[in-house]
Amino acid sequence: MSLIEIHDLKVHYPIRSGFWNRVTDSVKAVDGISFNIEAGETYGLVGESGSGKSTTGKSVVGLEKVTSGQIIYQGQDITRPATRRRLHYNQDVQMIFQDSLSSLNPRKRIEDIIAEPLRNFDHLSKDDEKLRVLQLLDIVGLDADALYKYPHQFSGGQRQRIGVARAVATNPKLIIADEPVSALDLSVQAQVLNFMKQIQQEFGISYLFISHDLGVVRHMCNNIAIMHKGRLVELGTREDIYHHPLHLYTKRLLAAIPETNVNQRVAHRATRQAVERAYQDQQTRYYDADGAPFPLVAVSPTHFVALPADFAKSLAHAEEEVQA
Amino acid sequence: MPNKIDQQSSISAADLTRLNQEAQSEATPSTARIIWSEFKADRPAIVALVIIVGFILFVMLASLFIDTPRMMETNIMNYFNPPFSAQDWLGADSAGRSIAQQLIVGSRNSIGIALGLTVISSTFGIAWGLISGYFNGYVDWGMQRVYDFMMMLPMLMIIIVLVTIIPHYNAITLTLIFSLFYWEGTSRLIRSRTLAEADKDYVAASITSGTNQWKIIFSQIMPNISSLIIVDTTLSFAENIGVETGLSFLGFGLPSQTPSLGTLIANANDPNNITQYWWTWLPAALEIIVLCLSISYIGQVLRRAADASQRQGLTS
Amino acid sequence: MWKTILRRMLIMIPEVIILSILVFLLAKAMPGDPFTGSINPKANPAQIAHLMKMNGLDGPWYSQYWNWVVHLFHGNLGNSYQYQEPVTRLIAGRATNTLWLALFTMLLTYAIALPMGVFAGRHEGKLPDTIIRFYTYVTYCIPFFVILVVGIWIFGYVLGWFPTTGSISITASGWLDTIGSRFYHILLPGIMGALFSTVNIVQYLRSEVIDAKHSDYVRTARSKGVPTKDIYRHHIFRNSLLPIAAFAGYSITGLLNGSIFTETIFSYPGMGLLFINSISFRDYTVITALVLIYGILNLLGTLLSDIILSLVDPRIRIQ
Amino acid sequence: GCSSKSSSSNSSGEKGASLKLPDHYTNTKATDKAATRNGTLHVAEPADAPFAGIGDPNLMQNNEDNDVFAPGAAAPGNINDLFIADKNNKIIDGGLANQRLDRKNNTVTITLRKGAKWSNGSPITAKDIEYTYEVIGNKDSTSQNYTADMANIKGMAAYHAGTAKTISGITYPDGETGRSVVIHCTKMTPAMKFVGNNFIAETVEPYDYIKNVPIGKLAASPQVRKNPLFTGPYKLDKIVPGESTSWSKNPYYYGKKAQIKNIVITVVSSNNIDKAIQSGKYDFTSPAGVMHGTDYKELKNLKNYKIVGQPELGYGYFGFNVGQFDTKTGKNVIDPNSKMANKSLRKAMMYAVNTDAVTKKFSYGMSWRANTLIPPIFDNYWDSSAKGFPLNIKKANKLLDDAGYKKKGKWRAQPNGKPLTIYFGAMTGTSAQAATYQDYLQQWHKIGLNVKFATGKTMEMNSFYTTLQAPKQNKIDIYNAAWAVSSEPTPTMYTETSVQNLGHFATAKNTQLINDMNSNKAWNDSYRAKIFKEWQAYMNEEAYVAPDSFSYTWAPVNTRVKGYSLKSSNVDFWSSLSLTSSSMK
Amino acid sequence: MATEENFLTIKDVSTAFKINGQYYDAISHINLTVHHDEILALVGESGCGKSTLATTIMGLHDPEETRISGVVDFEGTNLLQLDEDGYNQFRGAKIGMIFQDPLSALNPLKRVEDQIQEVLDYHTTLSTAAKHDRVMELLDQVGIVNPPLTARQYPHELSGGMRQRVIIAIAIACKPDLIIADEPTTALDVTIQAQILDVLRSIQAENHAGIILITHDLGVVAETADRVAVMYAGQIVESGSAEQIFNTPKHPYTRSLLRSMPQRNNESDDLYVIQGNVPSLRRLPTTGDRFASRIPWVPASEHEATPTMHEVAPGHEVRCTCYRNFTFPDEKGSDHV
Ligand SMILES: Nc1ncnc2c1ncn2[C@@H]1O[C@H](COP(=O)(O)OP(=O)(O)OP(=O)(O)O)[C@@H](O)[C@H]1O
Ligand SMILES: Nc1ncnc2c1ncn2[C@@H]1O[C@H](COP(=O)(O)OP(=O)(O)OP(=O)(O)O)[C@@H](O)[C@H]1O
Ligand SMILES: [Mg+2]
Ligand SMILES: [Mg+2]
Repeated sequence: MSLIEIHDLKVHYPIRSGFWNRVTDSVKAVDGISFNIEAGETYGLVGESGSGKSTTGKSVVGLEKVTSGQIIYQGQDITRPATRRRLHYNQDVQMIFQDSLSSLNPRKRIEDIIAEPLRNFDHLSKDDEKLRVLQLLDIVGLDADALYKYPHQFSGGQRQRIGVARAVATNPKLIIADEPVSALDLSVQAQVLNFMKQIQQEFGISYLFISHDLGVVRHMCNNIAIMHKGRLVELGTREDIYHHPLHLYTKRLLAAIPETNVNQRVAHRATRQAVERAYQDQQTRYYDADGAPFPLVAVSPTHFVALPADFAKSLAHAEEEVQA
Repeated sequence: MPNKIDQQSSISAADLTRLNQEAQSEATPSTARIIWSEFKADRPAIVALVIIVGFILFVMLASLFIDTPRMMETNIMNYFNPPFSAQDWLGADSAGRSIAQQLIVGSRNSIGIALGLTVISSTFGIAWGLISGYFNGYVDWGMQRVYDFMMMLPMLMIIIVLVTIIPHYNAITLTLIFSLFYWEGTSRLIRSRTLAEADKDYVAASITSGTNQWKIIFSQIMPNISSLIIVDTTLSFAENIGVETGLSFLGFGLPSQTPSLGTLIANANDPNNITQYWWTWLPAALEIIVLCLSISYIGQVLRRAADASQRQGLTS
Repeated sequence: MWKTILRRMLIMIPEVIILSILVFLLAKAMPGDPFTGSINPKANPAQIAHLMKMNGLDGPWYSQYWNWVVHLFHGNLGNSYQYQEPVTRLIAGRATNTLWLALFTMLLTYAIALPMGVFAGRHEGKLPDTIIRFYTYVTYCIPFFVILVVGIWIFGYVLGWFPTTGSISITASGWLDTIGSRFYHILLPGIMGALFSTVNIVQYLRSEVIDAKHSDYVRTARSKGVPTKDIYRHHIFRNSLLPIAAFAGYSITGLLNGSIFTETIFSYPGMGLLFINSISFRDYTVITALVLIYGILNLLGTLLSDIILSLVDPRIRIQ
Repeated sequence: GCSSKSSSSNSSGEKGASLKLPDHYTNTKATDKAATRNGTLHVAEPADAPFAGIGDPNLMQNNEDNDVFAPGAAAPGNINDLFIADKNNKIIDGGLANQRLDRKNNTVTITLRKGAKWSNGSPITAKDIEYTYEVIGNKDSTSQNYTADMANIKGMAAYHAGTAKTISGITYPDGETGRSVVIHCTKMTPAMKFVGNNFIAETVEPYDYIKNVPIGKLAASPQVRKNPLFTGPYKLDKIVPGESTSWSKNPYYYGKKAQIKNIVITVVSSNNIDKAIQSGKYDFTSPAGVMHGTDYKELKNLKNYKIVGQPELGYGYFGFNVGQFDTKTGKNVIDPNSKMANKSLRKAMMYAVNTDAVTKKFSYGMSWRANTLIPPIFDNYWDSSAKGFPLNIKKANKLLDDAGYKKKGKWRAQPNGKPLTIYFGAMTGTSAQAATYQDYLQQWHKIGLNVKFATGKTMEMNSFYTTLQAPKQNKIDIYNAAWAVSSEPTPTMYTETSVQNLGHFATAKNTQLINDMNSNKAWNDSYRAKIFKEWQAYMNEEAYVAPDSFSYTWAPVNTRVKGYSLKSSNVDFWSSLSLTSSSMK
Repeated sequence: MATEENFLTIKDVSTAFKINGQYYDAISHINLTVHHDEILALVGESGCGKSTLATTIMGLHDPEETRISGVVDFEGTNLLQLDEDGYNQFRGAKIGMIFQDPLSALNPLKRVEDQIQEVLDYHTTLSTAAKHDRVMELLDQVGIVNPPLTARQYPHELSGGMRQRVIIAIAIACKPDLIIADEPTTALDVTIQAQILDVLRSIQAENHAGIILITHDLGVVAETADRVAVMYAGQIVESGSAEQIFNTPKHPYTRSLLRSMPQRNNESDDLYVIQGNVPSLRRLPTTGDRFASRIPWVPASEHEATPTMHEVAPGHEVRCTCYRNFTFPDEKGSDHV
């Protein structure tokens, strides 16, 4: 059984207006996505800005009111706050935020920040709690003097690690990492990514790794989902996505990644422009009449794409031939 | 499961006290200390602080030695005694009552009203703003409608009407009447900051840490707008000292036997008093200005201190 | 946009209804009745009862309220006891006076505050800025009426430059003379009021200008090669004035509150003075009408502010 | 009360006042011709609020209106009056109309002078005399002048009740447009000889001019507000509502011709009145305007102003609440068990107040201790020998001791041993008044009485009277108030049936005395005077109501003004005035 | 490609900021040249002084808060000697600048057309109609689909990519010789980023402009730049052609950066992490190699006392001598650790 199963998740933000605050319209931030998260694996969620990645992540961790659909954890639907409370859900599912500064309360000391989930879930004695915090600091590579300092006294990388320490404090099974490194410099980013991988191995944590940086995602994730307009357009292993992308949108994303190989940049630019042109021309084939992605169909046990079944098959076929 | 963490870290219970001590030595100074050092760095601020604290203490203590009903007795013989005379070094008013004594008791009353008003209205305004800002949706909507309604009320008029309705009103009822209206400014300020604050990720982090909503509002968000609260409260206090003066001037202030800065300043209503009997109103007016300026100045210092503590990346 | 304004007006209805009930009850709760004060040796209780009845003052409060509302919809706010004439006519006469004064004060306030705020913001930290800030602090701390009282005393009585009572000289004839005389009468209270009410605007504008100075779009403008004075003209002023423009509606509230003091001190027969007189005469109908009118004016003020804001700020669109 | 008549007294010195004010200003300077042609007389009306602006003597309700429309009458307070009176307020011939009383037939005949005209030139007719009664007595009228005494006119009660369309008791011997009316009464009283009585109305209403306005709406009509008509030497040119009125000569005036081209009367806040005078903006304050002692202090030394004044038609007094008004019988009844029913207590309280000292300090001689309840301006009736209540703490204490008010701790208790707290009701006024009231409390504390302000503070005028006028109340035990009397001094407010009898005292003796004042015997003046003096002595003895103070009505008069005289023989107050220079001194 | 004519020469430029009354160098002794028809990329970690250099060239610093020395020779004029009016002849006309945050860089109260036209107002004598035409032309040039519509809109009505295009239109309105683009794509999606970079390149080709492209994304640099200058702690530590920098990086910092990038083939490996932190402005070492503290295994003798630039190949310069024998600790045994 999967750790978490997401069924047809929808999050629509009502647009209210007027004096009576009535719902006049809605933003379909997430519009019916389903996937499972297995224990110990890392899932990447990729897509352009506004595609609904953060909303998905927040729904899974319980920060967002879900419009419809289910999130099944231990056989129960945790979209209801009462269920989450009863299961101590957030003890097992935690989150790392993009902006390390804003995610740490600037008026709280590091000790209080890291101990917050412990106080709510574990109810340790004062000394045990302090010990646990010190151990956590140790694990994320910070000195004990950090204990009574405030977040602004740390660098971005250190802060992000404090955020990680808080997320792992309760020994969670799943951590939602919403763009954890996109605000960081390269070398600091490397530091945090390494570190996340390391604790994953040590604790057997699953990640839902949200990012728009395909380079980072490739580095981190075994399974990747591509999101567009609130839906998934393609889902598969790293191999499936990077080497056999089927959906045009995925191809376009991949083509847009800047290439560090200087020698081939002219060629790369040409491919990208070709893909872009193709994307502009063939929109109608890859999206339904409303311009929304189709439902996912399987092209292999691990690989799904949001296309009409026959079209998907033929594409997969063509792909194989090219590979061959 | 906790053992997983134990396994991963070399730190054990034995190290606890040592590490804790290490951490203490590196601890960041508290906000109070920062504010104090900010004061120390600013001479005029110290002066303002000394003026305010000294003055309030003096007024509170000295007024204990004054028999107010006795002081407010008409003394026909001292009618408009000029200042610097033997009995009344600040002179006497049209009923022969000592201005100096009235100033002391009046200051106590006015400061008392200001304090009471500030405490009540700020507490209410802060709570209102926090709750309204944190819970969006119908709670906020409803609270906003109430707020709009209160804003629509012509405050001064309603206060005057209330004052005429209430039969045995005194400093306390007056404070309560003012409190009905004075929370509005604070609540709007706090609400807008809370809205911004509630959007920040640390609130989301607290939610995912399982902290309950009220605790998030009052122990996570509130400390973050504390500088705003401190500054706003200080400035309201400065403003509130003069709050009853207007009413007294129009003749709807405290009862005549309860001296206040307002009733003293209201002496200026009679143009004859302006120059001829200047001592009946000028000291009170000057006092208000000095108090208000000093407190505003302190407010500025607090604002600066608050900013400094928020200065990012600077290990203070 | 018109639809939104209309909807906003509809929203105001429940507020106005609650307000009307509130003020009606408040007026009822006031001690004393309007006739007893001016007892005539010849009046008898039957006559007073008769007068009460004629003015709809008998019966339970809700029926009195209902009478009042019904009359209201016929544009009839009742009669003033003190002035023995319809409240609508009485207030109409006073409202023009208050309006003249308030409008003039407001114009003057902005005429003083805008340059001051911009100047202080532009020369942040320099001597003129310090002086302006000192001025705002001091005026902030001096009770409003003290300024007025000292002002009328110096300029009205000692120097005799300005009239000290009334809204117009009775000897004024011809429209030019009339306007001149009216203006002469509001000059001193207007100036005094304006000097006082600049405080908030100056401080607000100053910090807006300082913010704008450091904003990214100003940096963009500089990198376009726009000369400094034009940057102030086209970018900083405009953007800083925007929130101030929205102040205009809200400042109605302040002006109305202030009018109570100004008019009392200058014996200027406007709505503020009328209110104070009516309170001591227990002139319910007038009190009720005035509180209601001031409340509605406040409401219109906020509406006005919103409209202004939506007109000048493209980011806020009323669809 | 607004139709009080300015009245006689040659000099005001010997009325008990410590300070003697002249009642006229003798200005021997020549009247400047230019000033007469172009001059404008500026009159200040001290008031706390804009005036209401009702230009009709029967509808106006306050002194301010009376003052700002004053130049429409020959003398202040006489707007559209029919009669003139001698110094004792007795009606004499020579006014707009003459009155004849016929005691045999119980009729009063009023005959207008020939050629009398309104300020718009239209003639004054018999109907105009009658219309006054309609305006006052109409059931929808806003006038407050209708009293029970008026029912003495036949048919008046029916008209007032609305059952009759006309007043049957008033007839026109030579038609409505003629010059005389005959009023048929049920009985005749001596008060009818005097101006200011309650039986015969004394004004005319411009019937033709206002006949189309329902009487109930008259007070709000432009005929009364914008362009009211007058019978006096000046006519109204313009009115700025609430602020000022401006006047010019009335060519149709029957009497002495006006001498000044323009008169402007402007309301000035009472607070600022002395500054306004000091800055030389006004010629004088309204002759009947309220001026305080402190103003006198500020103004008395001005070189370009002379202070002119005469004793006021009124007095300040203390009242005690001793009973209730029985609404069923319509009578006041004394409750012998009430707190203030003890005469010794009342008198002790009166002996304890130091009115002499207070008036001296706070009013600078502009008011002085009153000795009776009849103001000294009524020469014939005022008992100058009455002692009143001079300060005498010893006597006060003795009175209380003898009556059994024993000290229990700090305060005296009632004779029955119960604690005694007395509530003092006083109206909010100037700061000097506040100090005075405070002083009274202190004086009473000195004799061991626990006296407190009712409601804890001074009261707004309206709440003060509302509280007192309740048929039965226990909030106020003793109160201080002022009373303006009419030019006919019968103390009708103290009758058994009067609602203005705020302390609700009613004794057989009092009723008897007041009835005697207007009995048939009282047509004899000396008998009437005797009764008045008896009544004054009785009141001082019982002290249900006790005198507090008398005051001057006074005004500063600019030295360019000529002919200013408050003498009651000066029936041409306004037309006697002239200016000696066209600019203010 | 690049003509040899270098129209911008930056010589020995230092900019110091006043902090608590003292001046601290944010960039020190920068030397750079920019040619026509080339894109010079400036890379480095956050806070290393990239933006400071850009704004120094533009003269946007508050003279009371900064101290600037050196020479910025732009087509024969030393910009640093100009007064405000003199500078305005260059800004917008000969030098255009593109900023990072496309929302806040546009005046929220002015229509797009007015904001673009403002440059033309000050630097051209075109008629109103001609200006309007030019605005349309510019919007079209930066790839806006419906210029007349966009011209009438306000910034908040546009998407991030569109806003950035508008800013580019402003920067190129007067066909400047030099365009400084300070992180023009950081706030944007990868797909939009690619489009914006394409626009920049095409504009450069049309105008023969020189572009200084500031970014911290090595991918962007590799795709776009002709020449690259790597900055560390206020200094340029390596410069050369894109091929030189990416194929044969010399300086330890450059090499570290490249190594910490997630690469196609190192998914399972740990990424390289540079030890320590970038020193803050106030703690910059005043002598010696500023990067030394972050490669502690390199003995001090390998560093220069006052590091200078060394030409290692034509056009390829490296600061300090430490690059010569530099290896990463895990590359060659553990003797350095
Ligand atoms: N509270 C909200 N109310 C209304 N709309 C919202 C809200 N939060 C997000 N949205 C909208 O939902 C959509 C998805 O937002 P989401 O934050 O999930 O996108 P994202 O993929 O995380 O984008 P980014 O890469 O910019 O973070 C967007 O169009 C956004 O505008
Ligand atoms: N106005 C200023 N006053 C003081 N210090 C400043 C100022 N502007 C920049 N700095 C400091 O100068 C250094 C260089 O800043 P700069 O903005 O040039 O860096 P950057 O390389 O552009 O960084 P980023 O990639 O984050 O934009 C930083 O340490 C910064 O804190
Ligand atoms: Mg997101
Ligand atoms: Mg930068």
